[in-house]
Amino acid sequence: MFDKLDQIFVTALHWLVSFLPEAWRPLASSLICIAFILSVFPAVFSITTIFERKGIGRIQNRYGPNRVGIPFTKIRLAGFGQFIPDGVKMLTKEDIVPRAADKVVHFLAPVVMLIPVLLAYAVLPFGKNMTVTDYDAGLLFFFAVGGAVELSVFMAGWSSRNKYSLLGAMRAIAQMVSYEITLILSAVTVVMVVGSLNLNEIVAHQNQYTYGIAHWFVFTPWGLVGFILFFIASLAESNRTPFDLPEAESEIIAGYFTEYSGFKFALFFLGEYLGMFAIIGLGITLFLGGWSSPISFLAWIPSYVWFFTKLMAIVFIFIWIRATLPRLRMDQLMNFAWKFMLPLALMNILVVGIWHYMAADWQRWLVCSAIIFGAYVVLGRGLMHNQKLGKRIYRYAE
Amino acid sequence: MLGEQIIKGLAVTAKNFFGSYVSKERLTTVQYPEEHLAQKENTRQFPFLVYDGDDWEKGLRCVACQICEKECPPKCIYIVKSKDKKPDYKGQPQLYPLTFDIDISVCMSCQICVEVCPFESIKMDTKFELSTDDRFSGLLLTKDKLAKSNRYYQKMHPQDAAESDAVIAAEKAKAAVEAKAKSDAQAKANAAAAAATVPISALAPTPSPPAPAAN
Amino acid sequence: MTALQGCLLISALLFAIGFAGAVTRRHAILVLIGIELMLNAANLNFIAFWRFGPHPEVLAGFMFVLFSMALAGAEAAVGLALVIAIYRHKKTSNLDEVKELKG
Amino acid sequence: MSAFFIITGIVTLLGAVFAMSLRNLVHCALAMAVAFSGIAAMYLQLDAQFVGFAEILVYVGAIAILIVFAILLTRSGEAPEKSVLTSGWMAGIAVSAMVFTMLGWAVLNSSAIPKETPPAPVTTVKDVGDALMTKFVLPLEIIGLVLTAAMIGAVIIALKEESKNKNIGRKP
Repeated sequence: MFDKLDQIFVTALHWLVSFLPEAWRPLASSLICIAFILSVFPAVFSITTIFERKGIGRIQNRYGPNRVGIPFTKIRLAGFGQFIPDGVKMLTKEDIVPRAADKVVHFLAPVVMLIPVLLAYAVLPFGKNMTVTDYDAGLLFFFAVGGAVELSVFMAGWSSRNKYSLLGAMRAIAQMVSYEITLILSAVTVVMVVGSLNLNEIVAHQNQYTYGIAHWFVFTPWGLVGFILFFIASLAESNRTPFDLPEAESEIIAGYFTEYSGFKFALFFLGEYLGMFAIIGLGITLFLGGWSSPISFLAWIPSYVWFFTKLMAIVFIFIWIRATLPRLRMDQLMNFAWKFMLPLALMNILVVGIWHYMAADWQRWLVCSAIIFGAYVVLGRGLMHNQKLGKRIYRYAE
Repeated sequence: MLGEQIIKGLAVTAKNFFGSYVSKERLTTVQYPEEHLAQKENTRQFPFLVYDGDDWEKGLRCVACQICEKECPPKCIYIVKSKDKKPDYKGQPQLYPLTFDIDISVCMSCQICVEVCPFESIKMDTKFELSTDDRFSGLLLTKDKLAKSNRYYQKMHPQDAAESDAVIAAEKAKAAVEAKAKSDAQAKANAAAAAATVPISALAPTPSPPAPAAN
Repeated sequence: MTALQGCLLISALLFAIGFAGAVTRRHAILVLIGIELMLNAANLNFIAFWRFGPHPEVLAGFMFVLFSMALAGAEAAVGLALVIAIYRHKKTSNLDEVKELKG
Repeated sequence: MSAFFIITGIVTLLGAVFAMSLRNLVHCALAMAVAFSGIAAMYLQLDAQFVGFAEILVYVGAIAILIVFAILLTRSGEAPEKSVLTSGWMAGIAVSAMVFTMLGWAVLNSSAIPKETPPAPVTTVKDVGDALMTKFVLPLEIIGLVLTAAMIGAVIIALKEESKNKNIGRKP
């Protein structure tokens, strides 16, 4: 019975598509999948905005939105209807385009941002055989499309002809470029072990159980380090605190989308969150076993439920980190990326090499965790050496 | 080791997050329209006119002396005096204001009118939710909207009300004493006058010392 | 007009456009973009012949394109570094004015 | 010659033409990015999946941004007033037209081009990996070397010269 529940969406899709003549079936099934993605993830986006505001509120000893429940009624629902007025406000705000702006590029920027982000969902396995397109080089497709987002960030920053937005765009691109390398290198470790770029194969590889515990990569030493690197790089890739320098309100107003308002700003906002979900989805697929359940006797729970619970769990951790950590300065951000994350990712690849060629027993665990822990400590000390705040040297005053 | 402080910081925020669900006194926000923050004793928003007794027309203390109108810095008080007089709380006939308007969109609640009023007739109210959809006449409070009973005043500002009532009681007592003194003098004068008329009729039979001078 | 000929025509036209741009445009970066287009046209040819060729499992054309892409990346990086260095010296990136060999 | 093939062909050619003819340099760079994604789509149609994705990653993701940064660093974002073409532009166009007609003639009626389309080769990433590691391992290593050399060279060329007055105000 549970297997039918697990495959409910797949059977529904096949049933829907069976009405059409044979020639139209592939097109219809892909259209339905697109409709599925375009409805589910914006809904998750709207719920996340409320979780974010309430979560950060609760952490700062205040309530967070608790007024709007179901619009035009008195039901409060503890504020979980807030995304409806927010959405209406975002869409009905006047869309001001600066006179000096480059109209065409200014208009295209949000579109060019959304296209790659939505394309990235084509490859993610949401549940057992619930992947929209099963590419053989799925991971490469994800990173290729992820790389195209920087172009839209530049278009937005440059076309609004405003110093702050150009500065924000430059910072955002520099940050995304330097953290993308760590992102790809930490994903390379998983590819080395699984031996294929196909995301379904990666999840299938992690879907086996010994003594009831799943073979998730995050339970191996290199997998844990890889996951932490991937997690930090995805924080930076989606411009979230503590890497939200590009849209640091205090310094450069709203970064590259300063001159955007109304619908276009809503698109940017949606694009940013969808990008975050895509990156978290990939992190789950690579390290946390995609849609597989952590314990064998819980495997009866449908696979997409596992995927979305993991997704929401990591989104909560993002919100938690956003409420805790202060913003990094630009040079600290760059130092951290090039002097700590990149070398550690390379060491991690070395460790996976050793892991691959050693016999599968406790020595392998010991050696690998020793090497990677040693690298972590040495690189960590390298980054923290200038913590000693000596007496300030004045340039002119005595 | 890199990262220890981050974990400590995360622990603090986690304690805060779960604490807010467990112990209620962490969340200090007041849900405004439903709950109100208790107002301080000497809160002052906009002035109002005090009246004694039940009928605000007659009990209004204000005698339209226009001192507050002259003193008011932003000039937001407008008084038109009445022609006839009505007795005030001391029984003395006094004028009363035909119209007494305060434009609360101009009033800056500085309380100077309360300080200069010799008749304890204008005090500061504590109500601040006065928003109306009509910017001009909505915010121009006429006499009927301004008048509030002394009981309301005692409820809103117990301490100030007590002082002002004491002042009024003292004045009333003084007025009563004067009135009594005047009435005694009146009675004596009447008596003297009566006495003066009586000795003329009684003069003929017996020559008596002259009547005491009527004072 | 088979699919292969279609591909070859498109890549030839692409090559011509890239060549025209590289030759006629005044700005140094535009010349680099022209060169990139020409390289891409060549790659398109390789993949077309690999796909429609007799035995595609040899993967020769396929590999050639991968290496040419890496090389194009390196070339673009060095080319743009040169352009920036020239701009910093001569305060212009207009190719007609960059004529002296000295300095 | 499926409809989708023609559409991507037109998109690529239009992108290339605009990349070469627009006045504003940033628009040229964006049109170039469109042309590259058109080429990537054509690779996918020719069943070269790995190369198609690599093309998006390398060209649209990296080289487009590199060129755009170069445009900004050389402050040529605004369209120049004077003419955009070099003096002898007529000759250039003529030569390229001749090149295209010659190539086109060769393509259209040469006999060496195979007429029938063989079945789509299934190249998985594993085959690409094996080929890279076995037959093409030497070019792989050399490409690694070339890339590192290019990176270091580019950094040195574009490095800002040591500004003479580096230590203004620093206590001796």
